[in-house]
Amino acid sequence: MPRWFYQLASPRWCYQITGKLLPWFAVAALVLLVGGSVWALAFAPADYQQGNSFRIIYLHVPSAILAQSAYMLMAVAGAIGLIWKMKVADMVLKSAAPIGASMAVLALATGAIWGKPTWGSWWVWDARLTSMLILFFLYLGVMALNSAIENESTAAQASAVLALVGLVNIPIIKYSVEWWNTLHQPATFKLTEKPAMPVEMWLPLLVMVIGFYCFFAVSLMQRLRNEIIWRERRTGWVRELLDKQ
Amino acid sequence: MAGLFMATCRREFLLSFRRKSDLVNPLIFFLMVATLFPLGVSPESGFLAQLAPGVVWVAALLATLLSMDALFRSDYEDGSLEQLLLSPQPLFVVALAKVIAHWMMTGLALTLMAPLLGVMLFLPAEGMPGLMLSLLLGTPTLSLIGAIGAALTVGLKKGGVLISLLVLPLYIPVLIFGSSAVQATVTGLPLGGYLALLGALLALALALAPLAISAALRISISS
Amino acid sequence: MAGLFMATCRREFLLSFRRKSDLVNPLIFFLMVATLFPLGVSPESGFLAQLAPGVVWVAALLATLLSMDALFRSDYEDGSLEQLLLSPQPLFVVALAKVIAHWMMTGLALTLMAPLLGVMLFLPAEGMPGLMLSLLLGTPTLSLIGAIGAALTVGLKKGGVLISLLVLPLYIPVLIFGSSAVQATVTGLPLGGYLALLGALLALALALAPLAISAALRISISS
Amino acid sequence: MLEVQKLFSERDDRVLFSQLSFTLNAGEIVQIEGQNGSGKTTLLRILSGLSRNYEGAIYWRGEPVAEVREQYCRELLYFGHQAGVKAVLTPEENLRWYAALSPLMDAAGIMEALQQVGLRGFEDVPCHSLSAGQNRRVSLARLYLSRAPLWILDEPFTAIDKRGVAAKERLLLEHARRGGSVLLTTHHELGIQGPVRKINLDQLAGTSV
Amino acid sequence: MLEVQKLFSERDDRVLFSQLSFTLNAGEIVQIEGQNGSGKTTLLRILSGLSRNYEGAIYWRGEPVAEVREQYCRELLYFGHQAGVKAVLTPEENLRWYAALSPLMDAAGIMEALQQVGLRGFEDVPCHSLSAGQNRRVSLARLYLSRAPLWILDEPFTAIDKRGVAAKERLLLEHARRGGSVLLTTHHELGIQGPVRKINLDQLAGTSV
Amino acid sequence: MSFNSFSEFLAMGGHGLYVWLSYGLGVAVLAANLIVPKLGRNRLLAEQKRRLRREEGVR
Ligand code: HEM
Ligand SMILES: Nc1ncnc2c1ncn2[C@@H]1O[C@H](COP(=O)(O)OP(=O)(O)OP(=O)(O)O)[C@@H](O)[C@H]1O
Ligand SMILES: Nc1ncnc2c1ncn2[C@@H]1O[C@H](COP(=O)(O)OP(=O)(O)OP(=O)(O)O)[C@@H](O)[C@H]1O
Ligand SMILES: [Mg+2]
Ligand SMILES: [Mg+2]
Repeated sequence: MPRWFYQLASPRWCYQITGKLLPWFAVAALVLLVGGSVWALAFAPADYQQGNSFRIIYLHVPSAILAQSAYMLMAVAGAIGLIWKMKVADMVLKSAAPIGASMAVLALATGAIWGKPTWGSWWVWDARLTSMLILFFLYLGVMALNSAIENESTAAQASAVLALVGLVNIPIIKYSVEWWNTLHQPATFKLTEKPAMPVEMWLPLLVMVIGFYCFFAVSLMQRLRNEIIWRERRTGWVRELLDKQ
Repeated sequence: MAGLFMATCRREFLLSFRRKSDLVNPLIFFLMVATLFPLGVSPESGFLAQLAPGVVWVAALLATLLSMDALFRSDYEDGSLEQLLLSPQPLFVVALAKVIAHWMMTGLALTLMAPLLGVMLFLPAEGMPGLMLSLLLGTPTLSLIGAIGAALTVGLKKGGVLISLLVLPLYIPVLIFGSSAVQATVTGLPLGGYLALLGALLALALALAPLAISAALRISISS
Repeated sequence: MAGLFMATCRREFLLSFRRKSDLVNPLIFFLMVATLFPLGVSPESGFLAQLAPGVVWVAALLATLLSMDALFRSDYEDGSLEQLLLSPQPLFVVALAKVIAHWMMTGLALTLMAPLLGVMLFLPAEGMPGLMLSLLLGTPTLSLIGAIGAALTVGLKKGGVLISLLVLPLYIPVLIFGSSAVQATVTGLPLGGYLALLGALLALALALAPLAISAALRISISS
Repeated sequence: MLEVQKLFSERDDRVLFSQLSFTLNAGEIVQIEGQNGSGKTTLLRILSGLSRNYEGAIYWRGEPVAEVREQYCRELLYFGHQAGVKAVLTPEENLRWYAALSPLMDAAGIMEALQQVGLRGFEDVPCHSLSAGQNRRVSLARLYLSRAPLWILDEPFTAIDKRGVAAKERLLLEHARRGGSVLLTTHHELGIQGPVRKINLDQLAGTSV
Repeated sequence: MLEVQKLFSERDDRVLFSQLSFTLNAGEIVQIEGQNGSGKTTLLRILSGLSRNYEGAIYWRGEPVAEVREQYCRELLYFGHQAGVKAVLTPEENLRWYAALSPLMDAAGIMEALQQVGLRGFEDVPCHSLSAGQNRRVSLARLYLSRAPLWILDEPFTAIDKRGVAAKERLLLEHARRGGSVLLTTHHELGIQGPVRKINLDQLAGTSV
Repeated sequence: MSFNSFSEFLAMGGHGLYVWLSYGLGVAVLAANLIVPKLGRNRLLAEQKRRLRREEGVR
């Protein structure tokens, strides 16, 4: 194991390093998101089929991607926490869940809003939509379990087990749902296949995706720092920190 | 270890036969769904036949899910679970024994009862083998996954039935493959592929779930 | 007496909010059914729309039924029920308060959530008022009848879920009138008649059930 | 106040007691003794009106209890094997509901009662985070709140520490002094100096006192 | 045999004990004392390995318990607040399963053990028709069956009648004589004449013995 | 710039409601993700400081 891994295990070190990183990510997120949105809303060309409703993609896809990545991160953190008993990993797991869930909500909501003009209905039982809904349920499960168990370390370990079980299942769910859908229902509604988008369309998308990742980092670090203070509230360094403020 | 496995199975059977409710409940639920559907939705045979594969599978899934919470709860409440965790024998053996016993009294019973539901919902006779085979392969997976949820939530004073929320998303692949298998047999398509998938899921669950269950039990109790 | 009624309601709410599971469970069950149906049966909107009134009503009925068993069980197990029976105040007041609190947290919540299910199952928008009105009038009856079953079975060590068997036949009229009401609104027929019938059932249940519940509780405990 | 005549009860064909007769007067403490399984709990449940599994007659202030049921319930405080404490409620919330149940209990004294049973500082902790003894104490706090003259207590001292037991014993004595009466079972040797009478079910089954 | 070093535990920000160190030797009986809520149960659950809510070190025969977990579980008999008796099973069926769980318990002696705890004649009655004390006795019968050297008992005498308590005390003493060791809590005044040592959590929180 | 006027920009070719609703939601979700931890931090710090003061008071 490299040295940074052990350092990461120290909540104190983690608190300090995130304190240093946070402003940079915040600035990056702000610039990318604001710039990306303006670009997306005002400058990117309208889709020849869907017109301007297409601009929802710049929120929809980043949030959908992030919802999936956040789950991955959560499960990895859970595994580390279970195997190496690393407290910080537990805290990352707990902090990532609500952000991921909110991203899933955003993806679902923007998708639903987008669906109304394009498909004429708020909701269809399409494979992707369904699997996103299930991912959202998985998040809810982890969060609910975490909040239902009072003891912090028990809660963290239990959620870690659940997140891992969920991780094993995600590919199965995705696969099954896609397969189910193609079986039952011919492709009346299909999300636009990976489109040969013109550069001026996907470049802002890329900006937005990176911006969302930076934003995720910011929010995660904020929550993580709160969590560190709470869990380490008895230690000397937190005491000093509190005294200083 | 084999002795412990058998002893645990025997105990679970005894408990169920004494309590009866555990034994009969899922079956009654299953039957209830089959009775309520024609009453609530439509008594028309053609329409019901279309519904039947899905309804039977949804009913089996819900019946299993609802019976899961009790798997470890009474052991937790009367202190047997503590004793179990303090046994020098590997925990996953007991966990597996409990799940298997549970399955025999819910999943297997449901499978055996399924043709009755099929008839009540006018499922075409060709669908029956697919229905029973898919349930036979699918319900053990449901029990195994459900037991993980039950183990994770057993220590909770509040929010006991989180379990549905935790487990349901994980059940969905089984539901999809299972009901598709039945539909395939009804329409005369081959169902080997679906059964293979259900079998693969079962193998995966059999390999991983007992470990997850025992880890979850230790975690739940340790607070 | 009014004080006792309010105090009991307050306690039940507190208990539910603390335990959460009692509160959220029926709702989750309700939602689950709405998600599982499209997955298990068919995701096609036209087909689902036909099913919707019946499925929502069956789901509401099952959600209520499954939540009934807990109504007196925890009070029985921790000894509060004995204390209740030894209170000099009329038992039916407390029983009624418990049922009403229970209804607010299941039936009423289900009613409020029903439109969401309607959307997920593609129930035409015209059906919504009928759905909500019929649930609003029907679910209290379900709670009242269910409570009688719960009271009769609370003392049983074995065979707890007799309750489904006892209660289900009594639920069927409510189910039939309720789902017919929704179907009527969807097809544009008047639904006043159905609502009147549901209302009459409710009035009858409100008048008789509290007495039956308190008698049943005394009998269950006295063994 | 409470008079029992020729009480008979059996369980699973085993006679627990028969021809059991005694009177409980105001200001008296009666301890029911007996081995495990001798029928103490059964007797107390019968006397409190919870169980109807008996033959014989029970009078309250001279009238059959069945006829003065409401009156009897008003004047009775029963404490059973199960403490009747809701795990997810706090001690205060638990007691508040008991105060609503019974007219002879006043909600105003709850804090005071919790103080008396040593749960000050735990008023707002959910009972599932209390220890075994603390949970029993929550229910015992009802004794401090109640003004009911007749107390029927089934092993009230279970899981209570020594100091707690001594305090409860003083409370019983004081209750008797004020003219109340107490019927209790306990396997503990009572340290009360006062009007304590014992009824032993092991010896007395089948006879009358 | 069992050595505890600098054990620390807190619940809800309240320190129950810290710097608690003691050794339990073969042939010794140690009674943990303390008021209700002082942390006795918490301590026993930690020592038995059920709870991980602690800091400090626990050694079994010189090695950290976490590393010899299986061995430790084999040699341990734990009796908790909850008796672990299934209400719908009979005493015999209950014990039979316990015998399957633990290699150091032999099923052959079950009838004998039930006789010892005074449940002869009740072997085939479902436990929900037994009295409170009889239910506890079912679980206590494990003490007669087990050959485990370390017994950790949390209030084993609850609800047991006087004769039963005396018998259990003799049993503990005999276990110690045979080289076993016992760690127990009870609010009851132990009548054992022998190697009993007391650890009081009220006084000892924060210090070492 | 793919719009000629601000009102055209707002109208989004008839899909204004959907687009702006989405972006509004997006802003709301992102803002919530910043504000909730921020408020949490304030509360946490205040609570812990109060606790420290209390404990010092006891000592
Ligand atoms: C509630 C409704 C919806 C949900 C839950 C949803 C969910 C998703 C998900 C999970 C992705 C995958 C993101 C990734 O990993 O790359 C995605 C991508 C996408 N969605 Fe949606 N979607 C919804 C509605 C819509 C609608 C109505 C449209 C447009 C007609 C749409 C268009 C797209 C496009 C163009 C992509 C990008 C495809 C790609 O890059 O692979 N979505 N959506
Ligand atoms: N699950 C829990 N969560 C939080 N706190 C708890 C929990 N269980 C116990 N406590 C607290 O820990 C303290 C010690 O409890 P414990 O059960 O160890 O006491 P005890 O010494 O066994 O008392 P008793 O004599 O009543 O059995 C109590 O003050 C209680 O409030
Ligand atoms: N629900 C029941 N059904 C059948 N028999 C019962 C039931 N409850 C108790 N008994 C039997 O009645 C007898 C008396 O039980 P009871 O609970 O009154 O004893 P007890 O004197 O209170 O004992 P303990 O000191 O253990 O509390 C016991 O032998 C028991 O087997
Ligand atoms: Mg008793
Ligand atoms: Mg204790």
